[in-house]
Amino acid sequence: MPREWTTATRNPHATPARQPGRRTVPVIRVQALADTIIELTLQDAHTARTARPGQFVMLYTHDQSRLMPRPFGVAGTNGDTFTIIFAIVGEGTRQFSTLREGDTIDMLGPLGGQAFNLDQPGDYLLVGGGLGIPPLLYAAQRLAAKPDTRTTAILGYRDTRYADTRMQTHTPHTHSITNAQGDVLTLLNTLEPNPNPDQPLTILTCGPKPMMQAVHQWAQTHNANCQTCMEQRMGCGYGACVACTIPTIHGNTKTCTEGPVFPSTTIIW
Amino acid sequence: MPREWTTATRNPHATPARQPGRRTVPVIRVQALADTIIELTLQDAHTARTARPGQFVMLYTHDQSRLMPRPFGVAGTNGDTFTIIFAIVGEGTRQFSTLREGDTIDMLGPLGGQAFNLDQPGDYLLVGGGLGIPPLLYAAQRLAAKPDTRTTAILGYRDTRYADTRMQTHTPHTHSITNAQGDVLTLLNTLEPNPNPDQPLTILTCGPKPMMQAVHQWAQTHNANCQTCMEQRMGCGYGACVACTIPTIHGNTKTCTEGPVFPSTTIIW
Amino acid sequence: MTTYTHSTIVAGIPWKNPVATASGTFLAEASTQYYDVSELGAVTTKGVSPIPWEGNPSPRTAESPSGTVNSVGLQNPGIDHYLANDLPQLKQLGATVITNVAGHTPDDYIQVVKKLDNSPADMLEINVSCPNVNAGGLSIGTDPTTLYNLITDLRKTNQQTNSSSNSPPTVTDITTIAKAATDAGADALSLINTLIGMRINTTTGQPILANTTGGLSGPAILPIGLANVWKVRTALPHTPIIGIGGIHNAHTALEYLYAGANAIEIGATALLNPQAPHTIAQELETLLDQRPALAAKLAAGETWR
Amino acid sequence: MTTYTHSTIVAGIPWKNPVATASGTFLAEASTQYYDVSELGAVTTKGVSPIPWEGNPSPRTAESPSGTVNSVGLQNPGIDHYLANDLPQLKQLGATVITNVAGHTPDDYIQVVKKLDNSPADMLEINVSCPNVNAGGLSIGTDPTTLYNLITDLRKTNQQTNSSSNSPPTVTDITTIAKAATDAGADALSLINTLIGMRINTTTGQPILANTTGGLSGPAILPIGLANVWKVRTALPHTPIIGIGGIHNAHTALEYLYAGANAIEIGATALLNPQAPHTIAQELETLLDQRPALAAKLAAGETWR
Ligand SMILES: Cc1cc2nc3c(=O)[nH]c(=O)nc-3n(C[C@H](O)[C@H](O)[C@H](O)COP(=O)(O)OP(=O)(O)OC[C@H]3O[C@@H](n4cnc5c(N)ncnc54)[C@H](O)[C@@H]3O)c2cc1C
Ligand SMILES: Cc1cc2nc3c(=O)[nH]c(=O)nc-3n(C[C@H](O)[C@H](O)[C@H](O)COP(=O)(O)OP(=O)(O)OC[C@H]3O[C@@H](n4cnc5c(N)ncnc54)[C@H](O)[C@@H]3O)c2cc1C
Ligand SMILES: Cc1cc2nc3c(=O)[nH]c(=O)nc-3n(C[C@H](O)[C@H](O)[C@H](O)COP(=O)(O)O)c2cc1C
Ligand SMILES: Cc1cc2nc3c(=O)[nH]c(=O)nc-3n(C[C@H](O)[C@H](O)[C@H](O)COP(=O)(O)O)c2cc1C
Ligand code: FES
Ligand code: FES
Repeated sequence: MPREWTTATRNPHATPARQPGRRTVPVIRVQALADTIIELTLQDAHTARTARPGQFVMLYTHDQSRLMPRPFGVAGTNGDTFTIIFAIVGEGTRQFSTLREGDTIDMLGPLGGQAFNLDQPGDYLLVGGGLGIPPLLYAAQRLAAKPDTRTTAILGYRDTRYADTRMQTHTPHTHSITNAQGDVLTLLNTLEPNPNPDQPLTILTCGPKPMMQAVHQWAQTHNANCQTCMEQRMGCGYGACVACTIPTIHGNTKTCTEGPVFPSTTIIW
Repeated sequence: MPREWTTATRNPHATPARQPGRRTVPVIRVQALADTIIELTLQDAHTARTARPGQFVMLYTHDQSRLMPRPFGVAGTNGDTFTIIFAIVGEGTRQFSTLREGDTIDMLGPLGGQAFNLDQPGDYLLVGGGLGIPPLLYAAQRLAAKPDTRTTAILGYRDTRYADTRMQTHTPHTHSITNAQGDVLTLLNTLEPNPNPDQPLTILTCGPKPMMQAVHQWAQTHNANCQTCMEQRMGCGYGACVACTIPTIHGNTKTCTEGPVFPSTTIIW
Repeated sequence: MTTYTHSTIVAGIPWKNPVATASGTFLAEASTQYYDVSELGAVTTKGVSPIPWEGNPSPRTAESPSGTVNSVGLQNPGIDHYLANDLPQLKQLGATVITNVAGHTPDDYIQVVKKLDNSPADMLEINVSCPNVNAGGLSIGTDPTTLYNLITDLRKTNQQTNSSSNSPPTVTDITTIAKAATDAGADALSLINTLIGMRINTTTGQPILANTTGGLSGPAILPIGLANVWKVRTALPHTPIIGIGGIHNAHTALEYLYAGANAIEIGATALLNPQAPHTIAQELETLLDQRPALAAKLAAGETWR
Repeated sequence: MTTYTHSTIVAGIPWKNPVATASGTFLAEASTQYYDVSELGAVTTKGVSPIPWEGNPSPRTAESPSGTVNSVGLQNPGIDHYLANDLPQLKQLGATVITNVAGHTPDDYIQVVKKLDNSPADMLEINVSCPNVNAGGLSIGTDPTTLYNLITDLRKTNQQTNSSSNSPPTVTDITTIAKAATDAGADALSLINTLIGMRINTTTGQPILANTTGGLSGPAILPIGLANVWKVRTALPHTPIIGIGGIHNAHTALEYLYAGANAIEIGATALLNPQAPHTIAQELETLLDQRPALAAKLAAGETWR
């Protein structure tokens, strides 16, 4: 199945810009947002200054037998620091949850060849589910700084509404729902999400794949541009191993350097 | 080559006494005795109360990729604590050297089926070289408590005389030499080590193999009982893996449970 | 004393739980100091030969990332000592005993297995995969015909004891080897043994092991053992399999059970923590409580796959 | 920019230092973001096939103790894209380039190697040991006759480029395979590739990799790679060998050089730290300063053993 190879469009003869490599950074703050959900503030000027919403960083455990990088979306920046928000799901995140202020951690990034595109003015609908919400927090932070945009956030949680107050600092139009009450589609269908029909509507979504697929379909029927932030197990995060592919209309495509944000229409759902 | 198997003499049907397993203990004190030689005080009542001179403990690194136990001779006990003295030689000891008071470390022991036998009254000559000195410190501590013995220590160092002051707290008859000046044999031959020819002379020795061999030969010619504390790479330390053998007149014999102390006459030098 | 409710059956032999020790990492008088051997599914004893063997020169052990490389070379006091000492002691303590059998020649194996006829050993494990002896061991386990002939002969020698063939991972096709063993009458398969490895001292430029190479085991080989069990389970849906290789906690034991093993053995991890087999058996009990479907299959002598 | 004084020669090709990247863990546009590729001994590019390959379904990667299990399945944009993009870019950046060649059938390899005739590639590495494709790869690398025939045909196709055969570790006897490759005209041997492994999710009971099994690499396999290089060096005293498997710092690189390798490649470790190949090359420079005898041998294209 020959196909257009996304990287073929770049100039092959350009000397690449050098990126900072794996490095050790200080832990500034560790805060539990819910039972097993933790916000980690790390100090890294490069990430704080250059990360775009949808991009992620790799964190490495101190355990020398667990070598693989763990990807986490940047959830916000502040001066020389940035935050991530993670759930304790396995041994790596369990170890990260024991970090304390003053500890250090190894990181790489920011990574991700395609971030959320926030250039379009108009209405933005941020639809997040579970641990897909953190990148949307950062998108909302950036959108809040743009006078020509208006952001509505629709957040679905398993139980604890761990990110509502943080989202509200970026946009007053924050709506959320827990599993017991329904899902983000319930909210999408009960809200009037595009109050200004003359304005273009951009949807940014991140969360479980079935949720993003439903949001994509909703976007199709509402004539909205939809950008999805995809998740895949990664081997490196910087494009070298070709482990992180998802099927797209261009074939198997790397989530790390060709994503993690994709136009929802390119994903094979 | 069939041979007498040392373990065959035990009662095979006895229910064995249960030993404490691998456990986590607090680090009480870390003190540098020389450039790369460190004294570590650990709190473990069981070891402090039951360890015999020549026995050792296993320490485990916090690095989950370096799984193997590191053996260290008990260098002394005090109440509920015991000390070991180690040289930084590889990655494990380098990691142990970064331990601080209040940290914890995993240990097993005390181990070693044969310790120094201190039952004999009379003169004791402790001949130690390099990192073979720590077990002799503990032997001297125990001998100092026995009124019917008199201890002379002969210590050979690469350079820094890291253990002289400690040995002097147990016996005033402490003599030492550094590589630049000669070796323990130089001292043995210049001293009058057996001032009381009516008393039996027991030699306890621990250090590099060539040194112990020379001490063994010296003992032979001086009609002394000589006990050598042998070193070998170990896989478990408690007798299960049969990795730690040395050639003896009984065949390949485990250093951990049949040693580490052997009559010098049983070693194939 | 823990009560174990999740038993298993390996080639007709009931095990209290699916956890055994692996050969060469358990020695009766050493390991029984740390836990009650009757609380394990089984204990596998060190490879035993017709006469005492002296093994390889030392050093015999070297560390590697998440692993250990060993070249003991099957040092053991021989079958007569074993029958007089270890075996009766372990049986008296209530253990289910798997006797691991070693040999340089087919005749060596036959001598040992003959002496084990009518012994209280519950199972035999024929070690045809030791990388640390020059003759026998691996050279038998890597050739399907030699292995077939050996197991056939052993079956004739000893009809009474169920036997498992411990097959090596370093063969081009493990399923061929596995089939040769079962076709010849092996009741079960023990998968996997160690892989040939070595380390070098970068100060001297010389191998750390006196024997140059040794067998790599420990967590490092976990994925390899799992893949071998998975492959053989796919090829031989009904053969009892004891999964071995890199198990270091109850979750990794569970991976083997999901890969299709009936039971598991713990090797190197017991060297790093003498109580590990017992602790893992206890923790697995809890994990199986949470997985009634898997537990039911094991209890019936069936497997997940 | 570091100055490297300890060069090596691999099958006639001069390398600035003994450190290269391993195939599948280096991609020009990704890795060049982190270091100057002209500072390495060589870079080995991802296995390239006659036409673009889509590889295996995802997930393609799973963690294991001190290792990683991957089943990319040789996804790559094909030889034409490679010749138009990666290869010229790397040559312009001053790299010594080893082109890793993949195929399902002998004809696939021939097509790729033909297109590489008169290309600026410095060496070819024929991947006959990928565990992640159903046809080709491992099925060729485990059979001496098939491998002999393939390498013979490739030699006829492309006389110009030195080629190295990347042999698999999971064969009963690696020296037979190594000899088949060199007898057929392989100028060098790349040892080792990954070992077949898998992991299972203990919540679902299912394999983590969509393809069930993958290739285990990383520090976990270090002792296995060393033992293979040692064995082949003993059997073939004069064949250039590139040592691969589990190298994660300059000391482990050194172990391979003492085992008899002429040079080394760094795989998984580069995935965990993009700059690792460069850092290791720098650190090895210092270690070789301290080992003039070894450095002199390497510089002369000879090996320690
Ligand atoms: C681009 C991207 C952004 C992400 N952002 C966030 C975030 O902001 N907050 C958050 O809580 N989680 C996020 N995740 C998921 C997060 O990476 C995993 O939860 C985490 O890696 C699990 O690590 P562990 O060690 O606890 O699990 P283990 O199961 O011990 O991990 C074993 C291996 O599997 C990988 N892995 C396990 N689960 C996942 C998963 N769901 N996705 C990718 N790799 C996985 C790990 O990275 C590791 O390599 C993101 C994933 C991706 C791909
Ligand atoms: C019974 C006994 C008592 C000992 N007592 C002392 C003591 O009191 N003070 C002291 O400084 N040293 C002592 N040693 C030596 C000490 O065990 C080693 O220096 C230490 O294990 C090195 O660990 P490492 O991680 O720094 O070296 P690494 O080279 O990183 O270790 C790798 C592996 O090799 C083993 N190893 C390396 N060198 C030795 C060695 N010389 N002996 C045994 N195993 C080794 C390690 O235990 C480990 O398993 C004793 C050894 C034995 C056998
Ligand atoms: C020190 C040591 C000695 C061993 N001796 C034997 C043996 O005598 N017979 C045998 O079949 N396997 C022997 N093995 C292999 C183990 O039984 C087991 O198959 C292997 O170690 C893999 O399991 P692990 O990763 O849990 O250690 C030995 C392993 C080690 C580490
Ligand atoms: C993600 C990944 C992809 C790989 N792809 C290839 C390949 O295309 N061709 C090849 O010959 N080897 C491939 N390999 C094997 C490596 O080149 C190397 O032989 C192996 O990883 C062992 O080295 P390491 O332990 O340093 O990783 C790949 C390895 C990894 C981890
Ligand atoms: S994670 Fe390695 S290419 Fe994307
Ligand atoms: S170290 Fe295992 S038996 Fe002595």
